[in-house]
Amino acid sequence: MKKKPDVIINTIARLMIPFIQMYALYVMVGTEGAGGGFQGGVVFAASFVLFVTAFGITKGRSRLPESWNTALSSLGLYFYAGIGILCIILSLGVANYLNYGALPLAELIDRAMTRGLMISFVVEVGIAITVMAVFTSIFFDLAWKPEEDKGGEQ
Amino acid sequence: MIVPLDLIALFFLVVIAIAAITVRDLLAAIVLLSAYSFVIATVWVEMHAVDVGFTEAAVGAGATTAFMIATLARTKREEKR
Amino acid sequence: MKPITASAMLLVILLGALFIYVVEDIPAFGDPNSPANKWINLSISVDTTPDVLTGLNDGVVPDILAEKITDRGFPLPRGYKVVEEGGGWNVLIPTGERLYPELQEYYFIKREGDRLWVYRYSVPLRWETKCEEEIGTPNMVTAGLADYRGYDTLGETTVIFTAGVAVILLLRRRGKL
Amino acid sequence: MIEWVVEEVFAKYNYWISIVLMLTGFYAMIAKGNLMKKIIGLNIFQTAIILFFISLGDVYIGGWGGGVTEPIVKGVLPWGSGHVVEEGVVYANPLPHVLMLTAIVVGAATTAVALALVIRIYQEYGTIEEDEVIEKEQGV
Repeated sequence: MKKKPDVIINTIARLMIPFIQMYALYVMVGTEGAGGGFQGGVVFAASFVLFVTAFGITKGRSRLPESWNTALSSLGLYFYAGIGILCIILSLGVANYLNYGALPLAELIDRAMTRGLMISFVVEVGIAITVMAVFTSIFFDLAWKPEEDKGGEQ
Repeated sequence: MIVPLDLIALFFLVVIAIAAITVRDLLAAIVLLSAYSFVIATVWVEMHAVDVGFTEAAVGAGATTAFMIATLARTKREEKR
Repeated sequence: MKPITASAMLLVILLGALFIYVVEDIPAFGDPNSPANKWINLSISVDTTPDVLTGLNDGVVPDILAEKITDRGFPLPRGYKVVEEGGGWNVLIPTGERLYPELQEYYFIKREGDRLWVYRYSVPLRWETKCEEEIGTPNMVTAGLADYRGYDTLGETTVIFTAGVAVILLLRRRGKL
Repeated sequence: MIEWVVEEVFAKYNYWISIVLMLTGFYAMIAKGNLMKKIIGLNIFQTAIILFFISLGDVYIGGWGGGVTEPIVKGVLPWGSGHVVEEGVVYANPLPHVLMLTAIVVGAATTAVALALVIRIYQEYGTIEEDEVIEKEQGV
């Protein structure tokens, strides 16, 4: 079914979406307050839900293509698992998996600071990317009616 | 925790839960579940679990409701009987 | 009433009785002095067992202390040395220096008169006092999520990824990906 | 008698409410025929268990809020320059928070998988009522 675009909804969505995404970035990076990767990723996915609600699903899919979505959902997991393997490699096998304090960065600055930096800028961002991509993908798959799809339907 | 606020919120929680599984219209049930998530997020923030309340408000009341409404758009809205 | 409703009611009533029976034994929540929120202490008399102190000074865990600790179901300290500190505290620290965890201050021993008190940190107390200087974030929940229980969170992220793949496999019925 | 009621019944009100919610969700999962109602019951069950765990982690000293704070260290310098936890401040137990934080997100993901299964069942049978699905399965 084809709906006519609503001016109020479109304008409000255009106004809201950048602020929602900025808030999501604020939540996901940084460890000073409440929040973290899970919450930031879900709030970021909520901005795409708002986009789909306002502008329709085909336009939303063209903004965030499936190939991007598939790549991002595994990229975040690779961030997280890769920093764990990097801890083993860069400490020459001394440290355990996911032991951020053993990275060579800890010799330059404080060890606690290294762990905090790794948590807030690698681990949380990795979690947030995975959660954002997976939740967006799930929402698109659940909301996409096959009769609206033109190409490739069997 | 603040005991009177806690008691009021938990009482509303039970009422909303029973209403959500009793009501015939599935869209109304989903919206009641969203309200349930918000009330329980309030309860958790007031129990000093800020992160859990934040997560529940984002995931339970936001994402799960969106998923369920998207599912309802592709299935039937009315429950039988 | 349909038979499914009746059986569900019966099951709910039985389960409710079981839960009420269980909750009757759980202590009331919110007690700041409960064992989960404080340290637990065991007392040993020095006069009746004088070999405790000599054993501690030699750097081995005495038998009576090990017995007391294992009776409570706690993990046994092994390979420890005793460090003298001010205020009558002897702090047990593991001898093997590991990168992680940095300071495992699980057991404290304090002498008061003729009795020897053995304290053990509860998990939240250790968490609250050491989290800031170990990890450098003020938010204890984030520290626990990403560092102390990092394997757990990695597994949860994998579960979310798997859920996304499962939804794709169930619902995507188009030719091209 | 009054003391017993106050100490045993009223002081554990979170547990009782948690049990009531748990049984509500359990009843919905068994007795309701609609699959969406079953998923709603599953969500209520999950939140009831999380409520139980968060209640275990809370600390109550007295008064309105009474000196207990969230597990976030207050007033620190950036990057933890030897700051020690203030004396006399009681924090809520952060361990149940960590466990339940991941449990909520994973619960949402499993709910999404369940909804995808509901959609597939509707595509196959044209209904999401349990007994009609069984009828069609036996009829065909």
